[in-house]
Amino acid sequence: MKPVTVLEAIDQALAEEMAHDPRVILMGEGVATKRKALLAEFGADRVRNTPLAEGIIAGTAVGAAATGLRPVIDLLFAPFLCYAMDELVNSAGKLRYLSGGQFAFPLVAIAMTGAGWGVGAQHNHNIEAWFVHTPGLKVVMPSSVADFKSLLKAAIRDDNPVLFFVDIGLAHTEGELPAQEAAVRLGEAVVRRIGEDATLISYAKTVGVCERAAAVLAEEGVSAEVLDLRTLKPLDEAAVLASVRRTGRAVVVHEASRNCGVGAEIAAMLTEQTWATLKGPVLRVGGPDAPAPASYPLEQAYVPQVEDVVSSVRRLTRSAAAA
Amino acid sequence: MKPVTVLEAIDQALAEEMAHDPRVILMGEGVATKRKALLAEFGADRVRNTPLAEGIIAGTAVGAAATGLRPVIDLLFAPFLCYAMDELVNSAGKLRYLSGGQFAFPLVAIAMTGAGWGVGAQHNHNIEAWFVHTPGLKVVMPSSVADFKSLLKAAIRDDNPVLFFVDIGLAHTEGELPAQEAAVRLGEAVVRRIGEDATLISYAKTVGVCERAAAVLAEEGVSAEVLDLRTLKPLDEAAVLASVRRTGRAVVVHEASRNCGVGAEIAAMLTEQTWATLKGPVLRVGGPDAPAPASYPLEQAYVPQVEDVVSSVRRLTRSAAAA
Amino acid sequence: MLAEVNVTIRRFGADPLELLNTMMLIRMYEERAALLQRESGAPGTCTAVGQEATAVGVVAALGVDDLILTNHRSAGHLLARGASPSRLLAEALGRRDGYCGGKSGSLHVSARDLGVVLTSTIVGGELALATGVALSQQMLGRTGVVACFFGDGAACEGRFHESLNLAAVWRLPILYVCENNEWQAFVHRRETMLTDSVAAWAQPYGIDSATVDGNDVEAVRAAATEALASIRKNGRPFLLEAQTYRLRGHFEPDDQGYVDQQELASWRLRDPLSKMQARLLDQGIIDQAGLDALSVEIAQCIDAAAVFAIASPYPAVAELHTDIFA
Amino acid sequence: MLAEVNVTIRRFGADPLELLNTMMLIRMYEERAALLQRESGAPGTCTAVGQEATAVGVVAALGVDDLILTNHRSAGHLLARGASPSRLLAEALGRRDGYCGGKSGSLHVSARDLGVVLTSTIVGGELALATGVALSQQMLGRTGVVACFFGDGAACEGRFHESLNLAAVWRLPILYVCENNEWQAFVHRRETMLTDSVAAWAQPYGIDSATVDGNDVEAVRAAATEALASIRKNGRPFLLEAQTYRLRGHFEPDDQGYVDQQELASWRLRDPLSKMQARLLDQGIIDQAGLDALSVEIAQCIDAAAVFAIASPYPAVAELHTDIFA
Ligand SMILES: Cc1ncc(C[n+]2csc(CCOP(=O)(O)OP(=O)(O)O)c2C)c(N)n1
Ligand SMILES: Cc1ncc(C[n+]2csc(CCOP(=O)(O)OP(=O)(O)O)c2C)c(N)n1
Ligand SMILES: [Mg+2]
Ligand SMILES: [Mg+2]
Repeated sequence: MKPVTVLEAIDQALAEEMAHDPRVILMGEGVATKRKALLAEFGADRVRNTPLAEGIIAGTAVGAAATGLRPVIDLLFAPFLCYAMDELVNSAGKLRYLSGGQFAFPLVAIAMTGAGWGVGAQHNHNIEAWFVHTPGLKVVMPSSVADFKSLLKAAIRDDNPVLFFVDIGLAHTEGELPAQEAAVRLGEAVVRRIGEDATLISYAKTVGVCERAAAVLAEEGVSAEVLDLRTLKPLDEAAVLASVRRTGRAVVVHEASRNCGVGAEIAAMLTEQTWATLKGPVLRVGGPDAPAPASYPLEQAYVPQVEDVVSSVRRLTRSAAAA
Repeated sequence: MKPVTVLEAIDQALAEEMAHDPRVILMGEGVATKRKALLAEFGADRVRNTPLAEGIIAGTAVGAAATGLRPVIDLLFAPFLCYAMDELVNSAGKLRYLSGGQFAFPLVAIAMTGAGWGVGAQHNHNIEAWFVHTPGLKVVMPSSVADFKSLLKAAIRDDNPVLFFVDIGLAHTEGELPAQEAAVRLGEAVVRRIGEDATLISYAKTVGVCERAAAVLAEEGVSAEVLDLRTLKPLDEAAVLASVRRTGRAVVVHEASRNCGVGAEIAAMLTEQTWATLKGPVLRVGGPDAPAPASYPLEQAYVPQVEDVVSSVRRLTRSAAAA
Repeated sequence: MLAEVNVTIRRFGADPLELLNTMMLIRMYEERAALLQRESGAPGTCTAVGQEATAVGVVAALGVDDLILTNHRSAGHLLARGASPSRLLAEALGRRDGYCGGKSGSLHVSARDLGVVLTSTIVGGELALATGVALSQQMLGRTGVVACFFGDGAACEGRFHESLNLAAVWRLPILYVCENNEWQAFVHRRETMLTDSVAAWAQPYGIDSATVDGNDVEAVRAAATEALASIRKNGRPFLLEAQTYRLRGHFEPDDQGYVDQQELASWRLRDPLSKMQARLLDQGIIDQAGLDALSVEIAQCIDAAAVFAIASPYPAVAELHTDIFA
Repeated sequence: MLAEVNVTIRRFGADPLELLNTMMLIRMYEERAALLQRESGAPGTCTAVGQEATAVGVVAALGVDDLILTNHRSAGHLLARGASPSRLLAEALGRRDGYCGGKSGSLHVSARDLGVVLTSTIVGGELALATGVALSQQMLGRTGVVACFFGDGAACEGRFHESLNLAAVWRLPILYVCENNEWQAFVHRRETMLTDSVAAWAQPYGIDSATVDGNDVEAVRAAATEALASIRKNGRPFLLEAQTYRLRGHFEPDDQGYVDQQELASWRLRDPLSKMQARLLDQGIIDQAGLDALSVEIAQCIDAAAVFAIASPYPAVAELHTDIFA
């Protein structure tokens, strides 16, 4: 099969779900302009350009989701979610609960984030942890072309509000789609590389960083497992636990700031639950606690480096009782 | 000295800082109506009722802070910050950086949160971790009357944007103000109770929960130290590390959801940095990953209980190698 | 004896007594809710005493297929729509038999079966959600109009602008009902906008609007009926502004010490209940004895509701963890 | 040879040639920035080709004490204000000598010394910040007016409503400049509002407004001068809408495949540079030889800027951790 890019995989997922279910609609600033094929296939009623107002785009999606539609909204870049927080957090995340279960909110909000385009902190801010910390929302952040497609489809079929983050650095990467599509559910991590000595836990672009780190480590005789979380909420705790119980060492890697990030959660959870089998502290490699700069070399330096991951694993494997 | 409530301590801090510095102004929905004494003392120019629009209140504060004023804004309840996220996160938190240091944003945003008034998840959502995760912002969440006063004063004098959270459950509690006010800086934790066997780390209302838990533990012969973080960002890592290096056991307690909360960060940080001295995993006691219900008994059950803290410590002290 | 639990939408006939009756029910319900709050420390309640004519007038004009979005001051809209005072009060007290199982409390009561959907206590929340509800109506071929109640304060939030503009561009079937009650919590409306009429903000979006005396229930009903007809006929949203006044405080308890006493007194003279009672007495539709009997009857209903609500148990603690995900 | 680094505010005199000159500088700057972006993969640049008359006309009307807030399409405003093309281009390329040390890139360039403050690339950001900047001006007794440039798209964000309303109520000295260029990234303005004129949205707030041909630099300057006089005289904000057109794409590269070719062609005929050149030729203020010489001179300036920018080093990696807290 011809390789496709992440952006094409997203388009395919949208097209297939819109064909599958007439309640699925797509809204956003420019979706009808940029996704002409979808517009042609499904019409202006279901593929809607909107005014430039993220709050009402999200609010419209939330209201529509509760009353029979299954909206997908493209909010462009993650920092723009700041204009839609009330609708996503206070409405989509809470009104099922506060109403005693009267409503469900089957909707997907797509946004890009991460280093790669040199657009700076108002376009690039990895805020997925905010939504993991927030009740009632699911959070997906894939790393492979195939997952972008299958997880977006799963997100659209899910009956809950899902934040779907697209790592900018992956947008144009190409990959093969499997001939027979695997039906992936939200909340399932996947092992990208099998290993015995340490588990590298990551998601999105830094899964690749971990894979390269694992290759470096292999040359040193250290066998690192690479676990791609794919869904950040619900978290596949079972997969994380199973791997780390086996390897006894873990490094969590993501581009978002470490401080209260997903890595903090996983490190805390692992420490609580695998204490007896841990051979050293769970370590974290993450972005600095700084806004993302536009300047290209700075932006690249913002992202966790292979060397950081490698040296974290070395710290764990070289000293029996590290720290 | 006559005891004052937390709300009165806040008023005193505002009055003193407004008297101290004419650039300090107060804005918000109803601040001029509810804080009549301030209005009388400082006039309608400096104590400003606003239209009902959190985004522009915050935006006005950010713009004013960058150009010579030192605004304090009362955004009422933490979930309303959802309407002001762009201004707080994308502007106040990032425009110093993106401009290469051309601007500073000396402003304070006050908001209430936490169980106690039965107002439900759209008024009660402990989102302090969002801001800890966000670059460029400071976060304060005091527990004592004296700290509410001195930390608010410190926040107003700080040259950076500060989120100042008021735990609703503490609003009407009374306490003495010291005759000689201690000059507290942001970023300093305080030991509320000295202990040797375990460190209970907390902030806001659950500091009291920890103190009660420590009292229960004392009867069992376990000596628990209680550390009140007071400032969540910058975090007083030195104080946390010093205590836990001594006790070897730590439980982090807060009302916010555990998932990616401040407790996750502290647990991860402690594990990384005190691994060799830890006698068991750092444990967390936190609110459920659910919106806050209005129903009073449910709301009370949402808050970490003394018993949860006690049993976490017991888990650490009873089994030499816990888990 | 428990009051019956009503889950059917109230259908208003031509009888003006029904309008009065419903307003009296709302007034007594809210005064009881405020009292209970004072006595038992129940969760903070916002009443809309003085605004009953707006709630009843608009809801009386709605059809059973129409939907309602409301906010923190929702009791009038819900009761007018036929909500059971018992279940509503149970909800306000956080009890299991409340419309939301006690999780909402008084601030965000939805009652899906009554078509009262997605109540948000975030001011402006209802404006952001209404467009989506209306989009569903439009795309799924449902005929019901979406009535969105909001305050003059909500009109200051950016979502007002975004919502009206989108509704106009997409021709969404929304009846925006602005209850301009001159107060935004503790801030007088006058401090927040230069215009006296929120309706003036509708026209530039291409949205028709009207302003009505919000204390005259029959006038409100007539204006809402016309507005609904215009929406159905033209396929465009409409903004109806009801000029009224919040006679009690922002929430309970509130001594209203900050309220201009002359302004308050002048609006007390325009109390929508007295106005309608006088009119019906005048027209001979009811006499004083009839009115008294009505009062007693409604008071009994409210007593029964209070008994029901107080007797209703709190939800089990396990409920903390339900209804989070679908 | 490095181009000189200009940090002084440009003061426009009465000479219309200066207006033309500045427009030509902006045009050539932006075309070069787009070219560099294509060639060297520099960070995404948004140009405002076709809108130079608005930038220059408004900025020429400002005094040195006035302040400017701008957005993602800021090069025209900055250059008109006297920014150094060298430092601006260095910033666009993320270099150390840029106005923000390379951290901004092209999207959020502030130049405090020029009074261009708090540039935000969040659409609507400048509207939210302008009220605060104006409040400082008002409370600290500074006389400068705050010129806030924003697009027709930004006018759809809720902050537009909140900002205008607050500015009206607090009588803030803001000149709102809406550059209505018919596009909101990839969406035509027509799809987002029923009105053709954003100025129509100002009046209900109690804000005076005017609409001007945004492609006629002298008309813009005259309208802005009048608007500023009105603000200074009445102590109230003013909204000036410049009707113009985005001749290049949303960002670089953009094939504009989605643009109606007839519409584009009709606006190309109204190119603000050609218009002003024709006028000045017509009036005999300049001749073709003069124009050609001017072109060459400006091209040299831009060449020098490019040399400067490309020669400027990237910031040190340690800069990742500076300028976070004051
Ligand atoms: C976003 C937000 N800001 C503030 C509040 C607090 N609050 C609750 S009601 C209210 C006043 C609302 O005024 P208006 O919209 O006129 O409605 P009214 O209460 O007068 O019916 C305020 C400020 C809130 N619930 N949500
Ligand atoms: C909040 C937000 N939403 C979306 C974007 C992406 N974006 C950048 S420019 C733009 C179009 C802005 O249109 P307008 O305000 O008319 O300004 P113009 O670009 O036409 O000058 C968009 C959608 C953004 N930067 N910020
Ligand atoms: Mg009101
Ligand atoms: Mg535009």
